[in-house]
Amino acid sequence: MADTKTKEKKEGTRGGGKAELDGFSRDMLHWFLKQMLLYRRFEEKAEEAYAIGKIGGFCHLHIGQEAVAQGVVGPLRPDDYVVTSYRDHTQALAKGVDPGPVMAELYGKKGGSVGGKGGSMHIFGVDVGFMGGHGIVGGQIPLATGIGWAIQYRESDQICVCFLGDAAVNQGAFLESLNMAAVWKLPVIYVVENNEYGMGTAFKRVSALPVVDRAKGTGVPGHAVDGQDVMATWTLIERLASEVRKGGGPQYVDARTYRFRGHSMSDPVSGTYRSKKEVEEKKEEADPITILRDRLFEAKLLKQEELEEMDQAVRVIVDEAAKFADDSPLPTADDLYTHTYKEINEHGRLFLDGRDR
Amino acid sequence: MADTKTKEKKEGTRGGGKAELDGFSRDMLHWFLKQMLLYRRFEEKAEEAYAIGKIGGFCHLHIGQEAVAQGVVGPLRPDDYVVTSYRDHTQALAKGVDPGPVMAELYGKKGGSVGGKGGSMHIFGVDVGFMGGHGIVGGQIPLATGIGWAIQYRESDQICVCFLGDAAVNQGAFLESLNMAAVWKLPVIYVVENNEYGMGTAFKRVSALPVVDRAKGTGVPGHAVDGQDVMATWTLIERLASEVRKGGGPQYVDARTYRFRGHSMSDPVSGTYRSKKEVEEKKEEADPITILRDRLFEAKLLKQEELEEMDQAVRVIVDEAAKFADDSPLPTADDLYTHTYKEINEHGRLFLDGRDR
Amino acid sequence: MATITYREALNQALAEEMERDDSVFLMGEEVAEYDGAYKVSKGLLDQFGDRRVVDSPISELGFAGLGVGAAMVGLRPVIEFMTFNFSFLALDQVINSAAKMYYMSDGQVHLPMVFRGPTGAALQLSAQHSQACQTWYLHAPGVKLVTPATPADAKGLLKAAIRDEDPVAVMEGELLYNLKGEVPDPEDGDFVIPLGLAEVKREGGDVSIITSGAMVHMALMAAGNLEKDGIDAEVLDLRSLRPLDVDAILATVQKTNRVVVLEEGWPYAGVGAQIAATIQEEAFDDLDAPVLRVTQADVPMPYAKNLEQMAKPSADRVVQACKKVLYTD
Amino acid sequence: MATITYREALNQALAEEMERDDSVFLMGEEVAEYDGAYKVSKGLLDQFGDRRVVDSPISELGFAGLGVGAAMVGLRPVIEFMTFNFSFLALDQVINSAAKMYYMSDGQVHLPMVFRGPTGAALQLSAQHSQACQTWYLHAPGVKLVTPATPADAKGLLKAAIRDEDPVAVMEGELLYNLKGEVPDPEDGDFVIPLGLAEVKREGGDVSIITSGAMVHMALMAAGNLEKDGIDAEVLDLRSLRPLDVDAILATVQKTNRVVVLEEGWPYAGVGAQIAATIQEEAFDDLDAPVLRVTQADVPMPYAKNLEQMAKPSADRVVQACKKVLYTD
Ligand SMILES: Cc1ncc(C[n+]2csc(CCOP(=O)(O)OP(=O)(O)O)c2C)c(N)n1
Ligand SMILES: Cc1ncc(C[n+]2csc(CCOP(=O)(O)OP(=O)(O)O)c2C)c(N)n1
Ligand SMILES: [Mg+2]
Ligand SMILES: [Mg+2]
Repeated sequence: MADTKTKEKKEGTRGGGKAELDGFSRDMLHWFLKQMLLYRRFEEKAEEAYAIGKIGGFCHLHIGQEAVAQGVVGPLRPDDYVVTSYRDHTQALAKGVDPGPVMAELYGKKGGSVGGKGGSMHIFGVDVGFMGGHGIVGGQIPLATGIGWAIQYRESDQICVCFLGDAAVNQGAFLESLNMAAVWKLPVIYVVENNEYGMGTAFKRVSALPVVDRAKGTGVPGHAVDGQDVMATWTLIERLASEVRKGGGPQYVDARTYRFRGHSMSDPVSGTYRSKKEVEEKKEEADPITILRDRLFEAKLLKQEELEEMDQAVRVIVDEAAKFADDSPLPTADDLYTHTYKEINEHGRLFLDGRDR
Repeated sequence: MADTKTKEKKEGTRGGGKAELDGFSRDMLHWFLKQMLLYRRFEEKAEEAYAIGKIGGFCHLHIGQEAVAQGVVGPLRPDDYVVTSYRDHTQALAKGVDPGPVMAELYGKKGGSVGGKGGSMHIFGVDVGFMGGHGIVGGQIPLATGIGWAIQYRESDQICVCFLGDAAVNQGAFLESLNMAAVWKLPVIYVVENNEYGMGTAFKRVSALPVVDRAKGTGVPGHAVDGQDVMATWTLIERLASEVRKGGGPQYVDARTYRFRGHSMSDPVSGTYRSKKEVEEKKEEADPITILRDRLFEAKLLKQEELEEMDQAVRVIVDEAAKFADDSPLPTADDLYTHTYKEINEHGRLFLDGRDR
Repeated sequence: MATITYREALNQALAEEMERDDSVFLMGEEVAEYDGAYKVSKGLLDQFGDRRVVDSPISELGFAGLGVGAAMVGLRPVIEFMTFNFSFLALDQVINSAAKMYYMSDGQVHLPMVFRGPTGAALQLSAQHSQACQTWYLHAPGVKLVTPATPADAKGLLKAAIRDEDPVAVMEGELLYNLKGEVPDPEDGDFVIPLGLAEVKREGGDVSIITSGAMVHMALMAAGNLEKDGIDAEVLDLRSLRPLDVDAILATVQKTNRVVVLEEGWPYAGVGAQIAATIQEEAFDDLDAPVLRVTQADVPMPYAKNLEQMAKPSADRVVQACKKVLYTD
Repeated sequence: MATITYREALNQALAEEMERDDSVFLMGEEVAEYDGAYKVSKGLLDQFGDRRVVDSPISELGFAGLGVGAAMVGLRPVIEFMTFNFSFLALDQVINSAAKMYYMSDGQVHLPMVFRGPTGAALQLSAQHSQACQTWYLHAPGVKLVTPATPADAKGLLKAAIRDEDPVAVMEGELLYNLKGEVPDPEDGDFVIPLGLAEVKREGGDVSIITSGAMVHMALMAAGNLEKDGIDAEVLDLRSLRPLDVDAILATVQKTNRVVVLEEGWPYAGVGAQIAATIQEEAFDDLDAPVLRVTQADVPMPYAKNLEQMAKPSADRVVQACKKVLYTD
């Protein structure tokens, strides 16, 4: 059962907290939908921009997985932390990083969230608790554990959410981190965005057990949820978050989802490792936005005009983000060496390349 | 139930295969006892030699854990493989490496099992399937998995046993290896010599779950056994080995044991991390040699004179080993660079230190 | 001679060696069903089946160590790292198992295996995906390392690496996979390039540019530009970094007396440092100028295209460095 | 001034910094109940409790990464590796997280943390336990590194490292822990040695021995032996390898014109290679002889006492190298 108090803090609940569907208010459900539309349109814009060369390098879209971002990040407090992998645009937006700087980062611009230094895989928004996209599969898991450690060390009641892909549970870092979290009862929720594939490798080809069971040897309790159902995801995370916040120790979630695009922009949507049919069926049956939309239609909590209005509104946001990115200047030679070290020691050379700086 | 056929291959069964105690013949039980006495006396000799400076570096004794070595390695075929950690003397002896070269290795002599190059932590006996002591905690787990892979690749019916310490289950290599073994159904038995401590850290301080449960997330079935009871250990491993040999996939065993000495020669037997009382009690109640001896006495399968004779016999073996080690020459300067590479390529420099060779 | 890509050359090398020797197998992320992240193993699954072309989980430490274990008992694993950047996770198995086991076992266990994949920066992959990993594999003895720059070298060196009795790291170039070049036809017999042989990729008498891997092409470009200024640069492609062809290095130094070392990675304790140190140790009197190094800027690789270009070594910098050692700048 | 051991000096540094700043905590294997494998953290558990002195499981990758995560939100972790040999398992977190996050986040996240523990060979610990790990931490920019040689340096540099705003690796010497030396009394105020300052540990005019860490003592021994032959060697202790005190290096080169670099580890792409390369780049005309390197033999460390001695660098070799650069051998 959803805890309305937490929810009322959210923008979406403005104008009425009455529970109308599975304990969620209409405004809140509208907010969910709008957010998920924003994530979708943002990624579509990134896709376009990539196609015309405005974005380079690796670019991993989140299309199809929006309900996980919304359902997991939504119930968090602004001062909670989120750490994730390279598939990070959507979670950044969900945690409150402005779309403009995220898009500008993809464009490699000075106005990007990290000044063009990180690109798609390394969005950071420390002011809103978004502790980065990280590019080594599983590399973020110990980091989240450390953030959880710090929270506990400070006796704070924040929590940290760690997103990881299904394939990342095969990394040793997963075991090491979850074991420590369990032993020290750290306030971390490990959420697997289980989209069934690690690049072109179906999870079941490289794991004898389903994702939900993979934490069983660590002492961190595991849960499975339909990650295409934003309400179910929200409800589970809200409950776990409140237990974790109270010192109940870490939790592990297998959020079952699906990616509608290729692994990254250089990977075809379907091909050797999954059939076109599989993808089409998933898009048909398991699009988190369609699912929510249809439930709202059915419950008469959404009108077609409202939906169109929403979509229009998020398109404006996304266009503005793209414009912000376009207008932002490139970083300059002055930026090349900055932020390698925070403390430039008085003595000795830190940079050994002999270039003039 | 013990499979007499396998056992009859063993030296200890000579002169009679009749099951007299829990399915084991008298000769076999005598062989167990004698072997365990050999392991014990060997380690005591090493301890003495260390004290007078004949052995240097790290030296991790196996005293107290003999039944695990005997019960696990005993049921294996000569062409099966064993891989282990730095606490490796006893397993090497159990797998059939001669005591002389093992002792000479500890002495850093040319006649050592690896010519004095490896020392206590790196005994090898490839001719008898003993694939080394390895010094990085958990480092041997992927190696054993690879040996299992090779066995399967060749469609052989060998198996590989991987020994690890309890603390090694907290290494990521553990998860990665067991997951692969489970997915590919590799013929590997992972045996934890669970002596309750990793150096000075009690296992339960750094794990939320008991050892036996720590493989649960990998799909490798887990078993616990009283590792101080050689018969129980043998019986379990014999059964698992035959299943693994038939292609049943990997197995995981929590063999509960205890170490009666310090972690290594530089660590006191008891002290900050475990009390003298605890150690004394364990020695009293859980000495695997005493346990077997008493059961044999009780069943009237062993006479005091026989025991003394056995002990005498193993002391002779150990003394000879020490003499072999003493008499063996030191390695020489000629040995310094050999066996860095097997293939010294015709062109280019492999060694960049500019020394004359 | 056929003109094929670097990718095809590697593919041929794998296919030929797997054909020749059943103990060779390929394991790594995406190598089988996906044909390899960079399509190097295209078609091998169909040709050799899933016993010999194996998709691993994302467990670099585990499958690198699995490869070592398999080699311990006589198989000849080819372990692909999708890129060497990810092999930091596996470095313990590379350094502590692969590099040392032959020595630690006093020759009882040798490890005829290959670690391969791309090293160095591609385009805009930013800090964690753009590292030249050579130094991490070279500092400890026990592993050999080659860095082929052309399709022919890719084929010949990978085949040699697979046949070598020791662990060999084959560090490829992501930006080289599409490079075309002439490679002897398989029909003309086995094409194997021995490890440890550098190659002069361009003759010249004024200054030597010593380099390897993807940087060979930058060096050649720089040499082309220098030619316009009447400077005749020799380009020495080391090809193999361990064994290192010190004779070839000394020969070019004796010829030109001036050296620029070009490397794709960072300067501190890089390959360039080793080469500069070696040259001044062994050919001090032949040097008319200090050995200069051109390297990546000593910062993590930035994402933005323009910053990335500034961070990477460039033909321009090589030209400048050459002029500097010629005292003509 | 009190005479204390290197171990006690490190212990004091930890205690003082933990006392001063609640955000400093120590985590690693055996650091708490066991007082540290080498007893460096003796008494700290009693003094600061198990919130701040924490025994970790044997999960190097995990707890190193945990330290990085804690630093991301402002704690100042001191992560002890029982020895740096075991940190190969953690290297991905060191290189890909610790070294790069400040850059990748464009300054949003900085990491005021320390990795510490012994590096290099002790006695007869053989191949996997005897590595000098400096190069693996130096090649990538982003991590600073110090290698204290004396109790005073141990205290002053560890304190500086803890206060530094960036990740610093403090590489200690296992064979130094019992070394005694004078260290300023705590009562006389905070004793902090800035990173990046080399120190001439012995003045001399004929030849410079440049070194760091445990090797400083070998260099001093060699200098003593050289003195008997009338050769006056200067010993420069770099103390900090990044930042690297190039000014001090150039100063001693200008003074003696002859250099031997002594390092405990392997030669290929070692610190010595970097220093030799830098010297010839920046002080080419000051050199009267090539810079020679004395290093560990380019083999895994053998166990047997006599072989180990042959493998390690020695004062004798340093003396020989010095004579060689003086052309008196
Ligand atoms: C250690 C490491 N190995 C390999 C890669 C290359 N790689 C990037 S993403 C990826 C697949 C990860 O799949 P999953 O964890 O399921 O996340 P998803 O991409 O599906 O969100 C791989 C193999 C990497 N970045 N890091
Ligand atoms: C990766 C690594 N970390 C730390 C060490 C130091 N070390 C050696 S043995 C040991 C304890 C291991 O305990 P356990 O696995 O239970 O085996 P046991 O010694 O009890 O047989 C430690 C911490 C090491 N050798 N390797
Ligand atoms: Mg996935
Ligand atoms: Mg133990």
